[in-house]
Amino acid sequence: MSKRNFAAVIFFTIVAVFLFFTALMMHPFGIFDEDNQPEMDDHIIDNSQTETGANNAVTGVVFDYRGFDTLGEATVLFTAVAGVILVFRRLKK
Amino acid sequence: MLDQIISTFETGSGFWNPLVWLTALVIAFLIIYIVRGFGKREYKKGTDQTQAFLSGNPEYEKDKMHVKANNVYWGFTESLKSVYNFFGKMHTGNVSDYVLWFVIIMGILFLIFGVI
Amino acid sequence: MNDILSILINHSPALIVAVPLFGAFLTPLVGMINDKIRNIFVIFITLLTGFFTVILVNEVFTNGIKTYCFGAENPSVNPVVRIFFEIDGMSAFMALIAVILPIVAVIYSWGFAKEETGQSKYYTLILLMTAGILGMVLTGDMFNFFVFLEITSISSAALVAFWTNKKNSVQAAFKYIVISSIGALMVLFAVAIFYGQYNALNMAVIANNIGFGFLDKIALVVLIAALTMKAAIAPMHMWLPDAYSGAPSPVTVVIVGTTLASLYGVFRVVFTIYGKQFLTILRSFGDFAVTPSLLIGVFIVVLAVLTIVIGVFMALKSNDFKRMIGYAAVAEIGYMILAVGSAISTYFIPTGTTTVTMAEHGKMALTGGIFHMINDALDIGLLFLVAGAVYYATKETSLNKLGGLSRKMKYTTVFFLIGLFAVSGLPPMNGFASKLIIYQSTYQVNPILAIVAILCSIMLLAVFVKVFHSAFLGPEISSTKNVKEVPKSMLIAMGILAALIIFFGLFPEFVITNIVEPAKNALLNSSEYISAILGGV
Amino acid sequence: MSGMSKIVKTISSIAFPFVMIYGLYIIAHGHLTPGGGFQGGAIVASGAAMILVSYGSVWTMGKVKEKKLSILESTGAIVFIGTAILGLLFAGVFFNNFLFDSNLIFNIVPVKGSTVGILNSAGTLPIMNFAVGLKVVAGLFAIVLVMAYATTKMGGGKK
Amino acid sequence: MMTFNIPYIAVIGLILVGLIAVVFKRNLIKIVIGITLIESGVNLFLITLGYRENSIAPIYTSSPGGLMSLPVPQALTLTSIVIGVAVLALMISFIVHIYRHYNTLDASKIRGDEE
Repeated sequence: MSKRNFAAVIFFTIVAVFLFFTALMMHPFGIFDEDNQPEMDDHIIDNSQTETGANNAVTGVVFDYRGFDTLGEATVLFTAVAGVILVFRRLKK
Repeated sequence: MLDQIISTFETGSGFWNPLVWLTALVIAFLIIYIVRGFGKREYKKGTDQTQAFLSGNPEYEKDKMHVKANNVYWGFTESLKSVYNFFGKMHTGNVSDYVLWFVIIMGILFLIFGVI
Repeated sequence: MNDILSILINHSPALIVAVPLFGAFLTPLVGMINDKIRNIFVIFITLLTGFFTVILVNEVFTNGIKTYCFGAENPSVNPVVRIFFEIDGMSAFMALIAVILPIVAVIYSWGFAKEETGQSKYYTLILLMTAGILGMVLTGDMFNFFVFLEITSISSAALVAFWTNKKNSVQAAFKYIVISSIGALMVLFAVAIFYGQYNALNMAVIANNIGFGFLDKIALVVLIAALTMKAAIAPMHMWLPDAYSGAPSPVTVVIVGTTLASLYGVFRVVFTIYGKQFLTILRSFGDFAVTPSLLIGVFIVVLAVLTIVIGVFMALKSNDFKRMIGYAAVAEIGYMILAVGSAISTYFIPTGTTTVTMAEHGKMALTGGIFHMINDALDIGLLFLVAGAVYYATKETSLNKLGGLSRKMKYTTVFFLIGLFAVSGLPPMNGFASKLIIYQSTYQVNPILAIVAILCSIMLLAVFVKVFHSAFLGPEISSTKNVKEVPKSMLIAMGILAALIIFFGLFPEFVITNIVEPAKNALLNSSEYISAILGGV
Repeated sequence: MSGMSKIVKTISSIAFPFVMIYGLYIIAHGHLTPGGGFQGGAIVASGAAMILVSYGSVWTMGKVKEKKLSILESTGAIVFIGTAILGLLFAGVFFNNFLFDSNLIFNIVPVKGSTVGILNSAGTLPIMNFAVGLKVVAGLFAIVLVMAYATTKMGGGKK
Repeated sequence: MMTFNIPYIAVIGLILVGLIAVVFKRNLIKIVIGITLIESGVNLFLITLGYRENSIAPIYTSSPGGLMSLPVPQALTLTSIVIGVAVLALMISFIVHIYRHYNTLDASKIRGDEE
């Protein structure tokens, strides 16, 4: 094993151990305790119909509550298209 | 506004004032101008005076006269060859290695924060 | 009239991002009419963005933190659901940097990119990059930060590969996008940890609830590692010389802004989000207590010294003009984080109180580090523009094939000299003031740091003297015989940066009191940042 | 790519309208049922990509220029950000849902709780859905088309 | 506690596999696949955070009623997926150009002039 791969294996082990501990320390999957209620999401579920008029709460989040993120996301797609067209353009006039 | 602009900047052991500096600059230029006045006035363009003198040898071509960037600081890089070899080895130009450095830094940070 | 102005000020946070985005969406359509109209349109858009930025910055510096909520006039803050923009002194300071660079780049591109194809897309992507950087520095929402981070990475990666016929550019672009997408994904991972723990995405809410448990540590580590990688801190800096030298020069100038914005992300995470937990005593050895501030500070300082040394040494050896400036840029980033790292390591609690403060020399170091950010953007930007001008005139960036340019390109040479003085910290340019502060304050933290900083600054001077000697001085060689001075628009762009450099250098006190101090105070005062959104906490 | 056999061409041209209608349905009902602009746009774009694969990139490039797709995409983006800016003009906040509970279109406020969805509700959301849908269709198809065409023209990697 | 966290462990495993692929694989396409694996891992992480036991999708249209799972992670994942597509498209087009210039996809041979 080369020196590089040796270092890589060692550090990957460290990172892996810590990340697995992260997984164990997260709140239990699918269970929300008394002191760990998802207040933001409950607010959205309760109010998405009256505040945005959308029956689909996810669409309510995507286009209303976090609409600015969606603008960013649309921009990312626009950027990628512009980038791909730029990269594959003809170089000579 | 104006006195705010030209106010003095102090760091504790040194200071900087634009007016002081400009005065110093003007004085320096005056001195340079005076020294320049001592120069000889017999210089003429287009005569032998403008030719470079290389112990009587003919001048090289212009391209050869110019010291290339490769040769500048040759002594420095030569004497610190070991350092440069180390740094050169670090810069492999391989994407995987770039990411590996990221993983290494992340691992070190995990160790620092996890152990202490 | 006053009404309109107050409305504009009120909505400037949204308009700063919306105007360049709208301009970017329109540019392909305008580009079909005429090249000239398109260029004027793009310059107009950047100037308009600049106008909004200036009124917003003025507002923030006079009236304190400004928040802007997207989608509702009176949003609920318990819980915070919508996206907020939160602009404090530091954000405003960064917005200033982020808006100067694109204006210069766009003006410069008029002459520089005249012969290229695909100009519409080129300008579109520059505007998108502008919007991305501005969004990154203004936002107060973690996920929004990630989205804008991706916008800047994607647009800048596409622009790095602008010259697809050069293999250097294409491979640099690939490396750059791999690095930035991994960095951004790791940021998203940390955001997900925050979300899972606090069920919040707003920075102020997270900062208010933050503890220093295991998961917070993990999130901190991941965020610091990912953002420092995007900010090109050694040993994760290798992509930077590649990307900077592969990209067209005006693009590089804007990419400097993206790097600084990532650095801003590091500061935001460390100072604001984890500001409350700086002095949790993790473990004590006798009288000596280990706190997060000490750990982060020392770690950043070590990396900073490494960054400065590696950057300077590699720059000295390099023979490619742009690559050399790229390594110099790495070293300059090292100076910033050297100052900021030593500032963090001096955090302490005065006896008898519970408020977190910083030692006086620490505050001075922070001032120096922040001041150096704008100086670095200007210096490195100017040097890259000069490199671009040399490339435009000679189609060459290798220093071995250049020589005697000062005979043909007088103005460019003057601009290069200004950049040389500025980047190596000689008076009367701007680098002098900030580096003086950095030397003096780091000397009080640890003398060795100041010594390394000064020696490397001298070496930086040597690096650019080498460039000056081999490219600009010397006899007129055959390959540079038919060189002409570059077009006016490029000279104007370089002139703007040079004028700013001289202004900042001549009047440092004015700049520090008016721009840098508010930014420093904003970083040190995380509780104000929190209470601006959540009300009196 | 020079296109595939006649069977594939025929079947994909028969299937394309159905794919498109399904995608449009997903877009139009984005605020009521699972889906939305992105998902529906991706469906329509994959239908277009099916046509591209079966007929070949050169033929498709002759029918649809990437410049037109670029215009279409810009239009979608402008409509999207324009709706957001209209929110600023009419309601005083960027990204405000100004059509919701107004007397224009898409103004019906749904009854709270489990209901049968009403298409004419949710304010600016359907408009944004359509804008994003248009953008995604044009964008994804442009990416696929440009890449396919360019790699066809370049050949297999020889300089 | 352990059994409840198996989804998270799987997600972390996916992220690690992606990172390992990026670091150890030499083919550029495989590196890109590694990045998409990391991305899927992070997306799955977001989605798993949004799950609530015995819950239905957060949509009111003829819903049976009851607890609803969290809508925000779903929206974030949607955003993140689209961003992933954009990054993927750009990376693949760079690879096309790299192959034209170098005639190889070996990561250790793709380097600039001065490295």
